[in-house]
Amino acid sequence: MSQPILELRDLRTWFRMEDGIAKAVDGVNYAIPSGQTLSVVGESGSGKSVTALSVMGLIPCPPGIEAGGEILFEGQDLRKANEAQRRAVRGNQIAMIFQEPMTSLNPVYRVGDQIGEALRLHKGMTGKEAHEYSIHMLDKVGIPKPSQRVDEYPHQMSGGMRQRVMIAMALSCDPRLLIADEPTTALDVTIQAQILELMNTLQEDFGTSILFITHDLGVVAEVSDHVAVMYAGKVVEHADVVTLYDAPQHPYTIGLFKSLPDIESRSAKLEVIPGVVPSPLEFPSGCRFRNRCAFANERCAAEEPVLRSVGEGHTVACHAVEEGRL
Amino acid sequence: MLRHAIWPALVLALTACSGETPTPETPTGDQAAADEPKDRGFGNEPTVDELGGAQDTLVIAYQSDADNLTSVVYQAAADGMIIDNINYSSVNPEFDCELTYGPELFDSWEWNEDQTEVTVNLRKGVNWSDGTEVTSADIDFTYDLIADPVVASPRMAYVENMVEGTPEVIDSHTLVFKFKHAYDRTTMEAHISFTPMPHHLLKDADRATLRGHEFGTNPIITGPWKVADWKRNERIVLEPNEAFTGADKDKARIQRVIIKVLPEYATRLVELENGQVDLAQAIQVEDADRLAAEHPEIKLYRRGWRSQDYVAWNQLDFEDYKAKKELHVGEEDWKWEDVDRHPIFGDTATRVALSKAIDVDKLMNDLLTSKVTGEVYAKRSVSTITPALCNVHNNDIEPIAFDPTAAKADLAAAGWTDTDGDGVLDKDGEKLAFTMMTNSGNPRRAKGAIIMQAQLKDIGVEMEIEAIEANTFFERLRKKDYEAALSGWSAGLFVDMTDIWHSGDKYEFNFTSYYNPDVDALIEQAISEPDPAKNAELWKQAQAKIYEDQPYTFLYWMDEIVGVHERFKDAKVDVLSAFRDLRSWWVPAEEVKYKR
Amino acid sequence: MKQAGLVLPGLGHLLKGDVINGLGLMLYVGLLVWAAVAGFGRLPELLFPPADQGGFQLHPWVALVSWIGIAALCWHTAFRFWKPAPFDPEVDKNSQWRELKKQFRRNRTGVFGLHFVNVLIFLALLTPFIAPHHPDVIDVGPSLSAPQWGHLMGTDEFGRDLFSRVMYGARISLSIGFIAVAISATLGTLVGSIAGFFGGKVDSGLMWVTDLLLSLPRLVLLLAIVGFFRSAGAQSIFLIVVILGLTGWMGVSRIVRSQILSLKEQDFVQACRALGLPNWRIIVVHLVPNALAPVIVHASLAIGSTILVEAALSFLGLGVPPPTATWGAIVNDGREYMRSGAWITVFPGLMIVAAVMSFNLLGDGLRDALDPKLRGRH
Amino acid sequence: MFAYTLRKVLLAIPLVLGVITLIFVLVELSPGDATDRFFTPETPPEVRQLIEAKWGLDKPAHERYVITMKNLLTGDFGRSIFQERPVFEIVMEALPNTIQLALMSIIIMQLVGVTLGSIQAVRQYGWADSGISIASLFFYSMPSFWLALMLQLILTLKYPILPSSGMVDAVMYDYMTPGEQILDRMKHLILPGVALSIARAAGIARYMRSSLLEVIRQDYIRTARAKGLPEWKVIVKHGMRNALLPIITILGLQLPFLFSGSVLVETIFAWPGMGRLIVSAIFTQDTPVIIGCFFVFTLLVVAGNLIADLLYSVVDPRIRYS
Repeated sequence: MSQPILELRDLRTWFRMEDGIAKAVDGVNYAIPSGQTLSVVGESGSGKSVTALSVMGLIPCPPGIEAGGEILFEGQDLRKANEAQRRAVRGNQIAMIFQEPMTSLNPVYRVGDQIGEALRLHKGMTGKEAHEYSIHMLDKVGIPKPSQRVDEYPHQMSGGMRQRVMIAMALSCDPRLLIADEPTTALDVTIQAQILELMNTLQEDFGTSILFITHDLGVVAEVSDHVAVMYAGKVVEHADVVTLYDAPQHPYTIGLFKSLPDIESRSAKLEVIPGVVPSPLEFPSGCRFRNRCAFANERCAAEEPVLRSVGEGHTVACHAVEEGRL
Repeated sequence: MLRHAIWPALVLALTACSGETPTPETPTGDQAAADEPKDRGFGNEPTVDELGGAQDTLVIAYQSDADNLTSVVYQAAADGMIIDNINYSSVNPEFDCELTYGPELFDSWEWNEDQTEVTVNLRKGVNWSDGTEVTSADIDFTYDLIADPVVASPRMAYVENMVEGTPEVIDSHTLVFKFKHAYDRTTMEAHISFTPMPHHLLKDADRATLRGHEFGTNPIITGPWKVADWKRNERIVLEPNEAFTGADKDKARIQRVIIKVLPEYATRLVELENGQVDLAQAIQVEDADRLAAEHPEIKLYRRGWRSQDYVAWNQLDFEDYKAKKELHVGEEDWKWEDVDRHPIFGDTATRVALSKAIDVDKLMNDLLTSKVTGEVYAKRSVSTITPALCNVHNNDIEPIAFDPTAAKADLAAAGWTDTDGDGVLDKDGEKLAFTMMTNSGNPRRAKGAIIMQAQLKDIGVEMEIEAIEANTFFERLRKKDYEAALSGWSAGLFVDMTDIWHSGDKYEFNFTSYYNPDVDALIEQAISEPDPAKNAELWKQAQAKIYEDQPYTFLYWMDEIVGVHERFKDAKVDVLSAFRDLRSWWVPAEEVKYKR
Repeated sequence: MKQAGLVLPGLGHLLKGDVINGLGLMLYVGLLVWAAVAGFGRLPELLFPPADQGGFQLHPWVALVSWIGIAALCWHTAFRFWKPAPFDPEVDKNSQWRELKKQFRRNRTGVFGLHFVNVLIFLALLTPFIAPHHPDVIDVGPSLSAPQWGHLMGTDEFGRDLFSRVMYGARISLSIGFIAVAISATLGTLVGSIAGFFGGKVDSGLMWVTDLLLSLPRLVLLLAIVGFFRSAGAQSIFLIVVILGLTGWMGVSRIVRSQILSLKEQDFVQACRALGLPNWRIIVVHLVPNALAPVIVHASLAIGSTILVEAALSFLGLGVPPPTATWGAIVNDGREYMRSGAWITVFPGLMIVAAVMSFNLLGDGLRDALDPKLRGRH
Repeated sequence: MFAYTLRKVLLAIPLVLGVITLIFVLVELSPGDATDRFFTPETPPEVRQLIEAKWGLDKPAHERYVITMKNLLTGDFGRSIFQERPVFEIVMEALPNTIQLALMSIIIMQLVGVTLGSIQAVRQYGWADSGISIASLFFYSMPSFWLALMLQLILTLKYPILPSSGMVDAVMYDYMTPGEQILDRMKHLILPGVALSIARAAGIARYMRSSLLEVIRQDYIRTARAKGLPEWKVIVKHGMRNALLPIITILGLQLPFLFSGSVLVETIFAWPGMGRLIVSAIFTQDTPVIIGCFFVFTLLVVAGNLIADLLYSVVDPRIRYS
């Protein structure tokens, strides 16, 4: 495998809170092969968004703490980069789209100006060039009458439309990596499908690698090459999409699949993982999932499991898996 | 805002006429004496031509803006000052112990034998600034305006004693004024010498709205100065009148005079120190000390005996007075004989005793004495005639000495003793307690009141102080709605005590309802006595009688301290005014500050 | 450790790490000591002045009672810190107030403001002991002398002790602030609740009046009123207070109205109506108490602004008539002496700032406690 | 837009009439009037009547009310009893000066308030934030007249750097070049402008702080950062523009406060504006001038609110009035 476009090594991002330190991301490892899509799956609060924002360098400090680890983007460690270097990467080589298209666009500027802003900044375009290119990008993301839409304000557009604008904005500088943080969660199902479709098409056109963050395993199958499952600030399982869907190993992953309404599944009843995600202020000792896990034993309480290979490109962090207790 | 001393009638009368007054100025302190200016003496100033044209700018800090420059209707103090400077006056007042008049626009005037008629000859060739000559018609027109009730001139008193139809125009430059009877000559001359109004310009103006006529802001004038610019509440600029046709010596020697409206005393003072203004009036004693020490370039002038403070004791019971006044409505000369007397101040012995209990020297020492040089800017007062009028002022009156023991004895004799042991004297169950009102916004009077309060307390008199806003204060004085009042007069330079001391309800300035038939008789005699010496003797007698009765506790006459930049030579700052006559002021070429 | 407070109130708090309350309490005790040292020696003559000095005076007695009251308060607080009062459900019935209290205690600036306000009030109450001289007595020192030992804030042109004047001024200025705001809060609550409850034409009429008064510059309106009625004797402290009260109610009425509007839709009001309770009863018993918290917040801020407006009026010579020393009037007096005695202007002005600042701190704290969402807004 | 403006203006008319009615009633209730100064006890009754008739004071109150209203609505402000000049002329002399001062104050207020508030928001909980917070509270609690006196004390008495009063240098202004004249006017504007605006600026800083903090939490700020924009640009272009929107509404509400303050500041700095005009009119009971001043004040307040409304719609594309 060639050099991954992005590799996270033991990434830690913490937050200083009033009553302690929240270890939102606490030792994350994964890599995205160039030109491919990695999905990061997990419940809310598992640290997947914080990981993405850490890559972007958008964690405000304070209260954030860059507690360690490496973010290797094309071999360069972004954690060691200064703010100017990070900025040069941000929006240019790594772009991001967000969950809330309704609020992610500045209400007081025309969408064209907002798209053009990054172009002028990173590509040194003039206002006119940027404007032209914005129309081009709007066209690319499938917005009808782009030359007219380009001069509209966000409030004049629907949610799906705005997400397309966001995608156009993100892709305008032809980034190497696109981070999509639950881009479809806030949209209704038909629009969701259109957006996913669009992302797949554009990935082919632009050759962009994608870091796709979602809590929706159904979406993962449609877009990803690889999947990383996160729980309580850590990656608990990492595999290519086929492997993971065929043979999930970690009890948590299995739980996630079981809670998925699957039309192919014979079982009509959904299973729910008992309990809630532990507070990042006070993770349980040992395995962080043990309180919700049916297979936990003393070792799980005493020793923190690490990612171990269980097959080609498939790693799992679970004592039970290792010991074959599953 | 009112000035400290309130006597509108006399203040206005004084400023309505105009002219030059060669009273020697009295520079203050060693500084001024050491730095004796190279004045050539009044009347010998270099002419404009010798100076090579009008020079420099004089900036005057003034408390309030002018309002209306129409002489027959103006009321603001600033108006009078400006009118005096922009008009050639009818006669030229001079003050040396008494007010006398020399010729100016009136070339000469002759009284008849019994002093009831005067023939006036106008100077020829004096023009209005629009080029029209000043003639008898203008004078006649002016008096017609004053007499016309529709105009509602505040100067109607001027024509009160004139025969209807006065003045009579003899020819274009001769008039005759006729009077019903003779009275003090200076006053009569003041009454005939009112600043004229242009007949040709205003003859058709609506008299009811004369105040609103454009003339009030942009007058046609006869004097050495003209109003060049007037920004309301900001500044007024006077410049030499190029069309001036008066005597050469009267031509303006200063290029610009700016009257800068600065309502705040502190600002006026600071700008004087900074050099932003050249003249500021009414400087406080403490500040005068500092100016003398730190600012040799500012010359301090004392305007002597300009105003006085006194305590008025209301001799009538207000409630009863009010009731009786209702009964006598419409009667001009009803007397107060049947009105109930005030239980305390109705009695002369009590008033005298109270005067003995007030330490005027301490008041002067605390309020009007320099802490640095020890110089006293005041003098004990014994009458309403200013000591500046030295021929008429009764110098023989011995001021009542401070003697609390005697005061207490006198009060006991009058029946006031402390029977209940509460520290306050009483008589028939009534305490010797009263309220003294004074106007707010006058720190000197406020402090004086407090000092007197303490002194009276020492002899068992309880006095409360009520500070009242100035307009209301004056209103209540006139209505006699008070018990005791700490008030003041500006010095009137016409000798006439009628308004203040003659009995009869029409004299609204007789605040205390003072009634002494002897004094009434003396006043009546005096005002119709044309002979100056006899006249003065009568006034002196009246003053002595009044002082015996102590309707007031007379306190002190005060100097006004005026600061002027020393480059202005022949600056006339005198009892008449601080800058009513600017044409004599000049600046030596080497000291000119503002060059065009 | 907590019982240390019984020896010196505040010490217990301080040792337990509650610095603000600890220092606050100790400050109160300091005031008490100051008052005692400065005033108790003169106590007999203050309480029983000889007849020739005006006889009986109420002020020293009020000060004495206040002194005892404040002492009791300090030690009571210290005691309660040591042994908290047992939970009494009756006392804490109203959860709105309990919550407010709890939230407020957490707000450090608010508590700070409260202590400051208390210090000012205590100072005003204890003034007859603390102030070394009578405010209007002249020649207690040389005139226009700079601040020095014996005349902490210097003297004015009459040789009056400026510190004493400023202290007595605090009594006047604070009382005016409190009473005027009490009037305007009552009036505003009345107008607001009527407008909110009855709605319709009554509402729009009353709100129109409110808007009308709000669109006028308040100071100019006040000047006009006082100016017009000056000659009719309007310049008494009583009228100033009333006029200030009558022109300050608009903010309260708006707040109460919006509260009532939301409250009256709630079930319990509907229930009251169904029970056939008279309208006034619903308003007075059920609506107004529930709308009161924001009024109190607004009132504490309004006291500050009322003090400012009163000072401005006095400064223009249209406030409480002299010689009564209000802060604004002293500043005005000092204007003539800016060159020779700047302290006359400086100190009363600083007192105004301190007082207004305390009330603003307190008000901000109360508001944050009431509605954490509003933090930092105003 | 036009219809909206028109509706607003129409709604304002009863407000203006209400203000005039209120003032009229107050004047009626008060004893005495400016004509008192024309009378002495000797004034004959017929003259008294003549003068009263001249000022319309002989008519009953309700008639005068109708006349006053009619005149005001036709733009006739009447004549000042004290100065006997048209009130309109008097007001027009003072109004530009007050507007000049008010504009200067609004500029200072906005610049200082917005800048400080933004610094506070950006450095939330930092020392700059607390420092500015304390300073804001200090100035917010300060009487403007006292601040004015302190500025005068320090900057004109102790260290005479700035002119202590007036609008222009009374002596030299006439001789200055136009450039120097503008500079001179600016110099004279600084102290009154600062005295009038600092307390308000402190208020705006507090408002701006919370407003910007609110905005900074918004998603579109994250979007802007994700574009790689430098932080200052994120704050200034994306943050402040949005945070300023509510400030504009406040701007419309500042005018009554500014007029109140101008009464004091104009008195202290000898500024010949509306504040001083109305104070002297109140002292002389010059009713026509008082009513004229209130009329103008109210019009300005209404206009200020309207301008703020319209400005809001200009800067916020989401708002479209119809």
